Amino acid sequence: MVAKFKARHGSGVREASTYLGQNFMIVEPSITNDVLQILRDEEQFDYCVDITAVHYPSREKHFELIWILYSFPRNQRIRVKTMIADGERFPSSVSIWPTANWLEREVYDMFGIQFDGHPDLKRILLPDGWKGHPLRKDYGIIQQDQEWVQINLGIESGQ
Amino acid sequence: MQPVATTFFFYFLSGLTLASGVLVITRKNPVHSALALIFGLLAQAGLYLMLYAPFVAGVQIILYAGGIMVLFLFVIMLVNLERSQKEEQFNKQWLVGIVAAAALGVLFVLVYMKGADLFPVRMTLPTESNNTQEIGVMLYGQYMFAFEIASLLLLVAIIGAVVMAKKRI
Amino acid sequence: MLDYVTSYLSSNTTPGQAGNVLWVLIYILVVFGAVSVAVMAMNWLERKALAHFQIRLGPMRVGPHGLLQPIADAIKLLTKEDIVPAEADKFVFWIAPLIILCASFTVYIVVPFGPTHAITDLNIGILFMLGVSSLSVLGVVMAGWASNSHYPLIGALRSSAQMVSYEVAMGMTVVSAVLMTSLNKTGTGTLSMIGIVQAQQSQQIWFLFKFFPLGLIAFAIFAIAMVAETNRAPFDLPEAESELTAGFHTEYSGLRWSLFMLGEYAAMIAVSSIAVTLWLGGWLRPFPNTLTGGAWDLVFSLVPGLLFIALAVIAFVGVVRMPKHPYFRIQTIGLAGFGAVLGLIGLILFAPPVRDRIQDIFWFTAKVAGFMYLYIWYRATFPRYRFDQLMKVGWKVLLPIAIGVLILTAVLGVLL
Amino acid sequence: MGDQITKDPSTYLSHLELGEPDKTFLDSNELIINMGPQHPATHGVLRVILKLDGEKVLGTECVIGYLHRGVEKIAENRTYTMFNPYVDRMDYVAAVSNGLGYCEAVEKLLNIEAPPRAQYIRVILTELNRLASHQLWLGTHALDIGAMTPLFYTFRDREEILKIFEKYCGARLTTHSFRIGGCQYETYEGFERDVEKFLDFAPPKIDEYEELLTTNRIWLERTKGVGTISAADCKALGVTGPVLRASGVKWDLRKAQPYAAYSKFDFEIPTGQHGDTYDRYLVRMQEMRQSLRIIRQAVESIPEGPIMAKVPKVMKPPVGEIYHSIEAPKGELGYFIVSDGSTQPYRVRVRPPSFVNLQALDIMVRGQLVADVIAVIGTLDIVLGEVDR
Repeated sequence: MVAKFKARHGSGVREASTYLGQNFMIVEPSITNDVLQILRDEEQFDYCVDITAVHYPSREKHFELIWILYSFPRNQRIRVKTMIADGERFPSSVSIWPTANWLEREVYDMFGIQFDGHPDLKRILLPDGWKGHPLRKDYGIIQQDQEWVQINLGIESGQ
Repeated sequence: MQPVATTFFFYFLSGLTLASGVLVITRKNPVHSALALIFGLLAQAGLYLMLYAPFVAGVQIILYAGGIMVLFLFVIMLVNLERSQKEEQFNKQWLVGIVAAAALGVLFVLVYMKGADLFPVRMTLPTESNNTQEIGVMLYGQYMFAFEIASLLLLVAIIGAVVMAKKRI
Repeated sequence: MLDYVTSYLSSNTTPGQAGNVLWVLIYILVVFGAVSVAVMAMNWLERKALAHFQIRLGPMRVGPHGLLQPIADAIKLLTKEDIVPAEADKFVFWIAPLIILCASFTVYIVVPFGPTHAITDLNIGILFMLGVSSLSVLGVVMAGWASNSHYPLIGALRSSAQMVSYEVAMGMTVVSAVLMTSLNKTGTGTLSMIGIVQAQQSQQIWFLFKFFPLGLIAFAIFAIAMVAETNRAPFDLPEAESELTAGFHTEYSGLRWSLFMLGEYAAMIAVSSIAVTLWLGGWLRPFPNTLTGGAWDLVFSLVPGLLFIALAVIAFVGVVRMPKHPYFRIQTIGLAGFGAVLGLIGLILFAPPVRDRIQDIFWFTAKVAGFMYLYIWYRATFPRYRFDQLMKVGWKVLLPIAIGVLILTAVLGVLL
Repeated sequence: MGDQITKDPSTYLSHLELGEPDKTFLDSNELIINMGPQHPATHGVLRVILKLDGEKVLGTECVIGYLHRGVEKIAENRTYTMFNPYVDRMDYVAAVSNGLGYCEAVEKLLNIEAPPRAQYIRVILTELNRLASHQLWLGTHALDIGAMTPLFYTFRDREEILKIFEKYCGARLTTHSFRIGGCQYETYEGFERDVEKFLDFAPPKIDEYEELLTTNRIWLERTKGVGTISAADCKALGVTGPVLRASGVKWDLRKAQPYAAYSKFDFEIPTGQHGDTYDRYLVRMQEMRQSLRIIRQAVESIPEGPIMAKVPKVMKPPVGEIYHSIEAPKGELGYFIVSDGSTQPYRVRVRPPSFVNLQALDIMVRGQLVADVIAVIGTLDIVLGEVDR
């Protein structure tokens, strides 16, 4: 299966290997959406288990976006990963799997990654007026959005 | 069965009906006037009882007070009152009102003066026990035709209501 | 004056008919007092029975087995602050519970506890009852409107729509029952409650079993419509907590709210007494005609006394099983006292003069009590109808069957 | 309403895209009703904004996050073992399966295997917890629809399970009884007897629930055809667990990708046909019985042996990432753990089933009535601790 992708996208597919029995593919951000589309249509990965991101401040491209897919007919899982820089916008995969709606909203809420074409990209867990994206490494564990806390809760600080 | 203190009851009930009638028109709040109307209708039912027409009194309570007035209250509540209050009350026709009231007054006075010969002499006093049966017999006997026409009319009205609301369902 | 009082005792008609104002007042006091006590007892029974349905104990703390709980509730409600919502319509807000209360209590002047034990015997008994019970819809609508807030208004509109639509089905079944009365020799039916029961007596059959399936179906429809009429059990949508609307009596508190509850329970008892009179042969003892003869009469007359003795025995068993801890001492004494009172009543009921007088009243109340238990049973088992299903059942199911039963009864009436 | 998803998902997704309410002679004003966070029937702090046309629901929007505790951020500042108790606090109704998922994920990272006896104990406790979770679901779901009695029956029986947990690990709800590499405690000596006693006690009780509800006319009327969702929509929306199975998809992680000792037991996967509330009810009732079957097989064939694998005192898993998911009572609960070789995980991502299933609420409720919204929220069996994390 991986060979087929390599043939079609050549340089796009950087690496495809397995770790502890779980195969994953690292793909160029530009062609990720088509890869996902093909995965869904031809390879029958019809269930998008999860979309998440990991923040690597040390690398030049900070964020690693991860799609965990599962195919009912083949009972197989695959992870598609792509690296994008901070503040870079990324086409939304809501059109491929509707479940991506809330999952991407959460990634935006926690990491601040903008998704183009997402029908309603706004914070899902944190209050709308909140500033800052907690799951970034530079966001301290005890740090609170002082200003929001003072306005809405009227208390001095979050602690 | 000799009736008990009929005169007192008669004046009491008719006084109530009159009072509630006046209340209906003077109340600003439509719900209050609807309540006054219900009170008036109940007092009227009492009057029917005094005329030994319990069936009519029972129907009066069920139909008027229990059914129609509930629909009145429904309508009053569903139509939001602020809008209707703002519409300008067309009470410019004071003059027409007075003339009509005067004409009615004259009519009453004439009837009162003619008095006895307008009404049949003997007071109809059907015995209290078979009043309902009598009404039943008459309704389905002599006035069978009128009864059917009335029910037809009602049917048409119901169908009209359904058609009007049909788009809604 | 004295003969005025005794004159009624000789005549065998209801005080209302005898025109004896004094006795009418006495009867009214007795009946309304009895109904209020019944409402209190019903409140206690409902909480305990519902609890035992749901494998829990229900009120146990106030008095032995929670017997004083209704009194405690009453005191709580009386002392609670009576809030009136801000711009509520004072007059309408104040009068709504009164209308519901009057509507559900005036029904009792026609309820026949015995051939002579009714406050009065209007010859349009049933019609009067239905008419007055439909008045309580007004109270509901006014209560919802007067509390001037969005949700009670929706609740009020919903419950009044429900009551109005079930009234129609109820009316149809009542007519079919009245039709059955007209088959005795005299050929003319009667609307008066006592007349209906006497018709059942003379035709030697309860209307429940007359023209076999019809009576039963009409009774079943009435039973369902009756539950819906009083907003109870599966039809208690207006007060459904899990819904948005919280019912028309949300804004009421304290005494006014208790008036609503009183009105609701009184209406329940009233409506079930209509059902008992129409289909279950009011005050007739079971199998009045098949098991006739002195011996059976004696047996059936002993039943009330036996019942109270049995209750007393249950109370004493409760006393014995009460834990010996000093805290429970007062409760054991209370329960023992209660058991003694019950036993006493049982013994009095055995005395012959009391026995045959109490006969009618006992059988009537026993049947109504059966209905009360049915209400509680419904509440424990049935989930709640959705509003549109509720109306669908009302109009599309109950009403057609009721009309069908009515026509069939008429046809059979003519043929037989 | 059902299949518009797969046909052309983008139209579905214009946010709160609402059918034009039928403007008629009596123009009905749409109503925006806020079923607030403190609503009795929203199983915790979920706020649903309903757009109504009279009684019919045009569209819904869920506002969540009231119970957000930032579990994933905490994970990055705790060592692997220290994070274990946090996991129980997410889906507090089925805490044991959360713990199982997390422990197995980390064991995969460390490439160690829990000993067989530990795996059997884990299966028994997880299935008991699934039973308790379904019982709690049934009680509250029936209460929302108006039937008060089942609540007390289910809670009485759930008490038995919680007693077993309390005897085993001292806690009733958030048990934290599993450790990375096996189980914390050896089973107390009366464990098998208690479980067997429970296995005889439970089946007649489940029949009691069935007696109360399955053939109850009004229950049928309130649940049949309510909140239907087709299999295609479920897959597209990532809905898993009983909701997916009720729509006819025979998929259960315990069979598809067996973990712990599930491969050793045989049990069926109940499925429904129409995917409405009544089918979900039947599926979950059947699942309760299957869980009992699994527990019975597990207790009878529980092997002897150690209960803890050899695990280094300070865990430093090799650099890398894995995704491990188990079949929680609500659906597929997944853990995606990235480790950078230090004692603290670099990133822990939890894939909660309730969070994803809740997304299907909008499509299941559209066109239904207000009363059904509560019934559908109940049948989705969501727990807000898991939705908000």
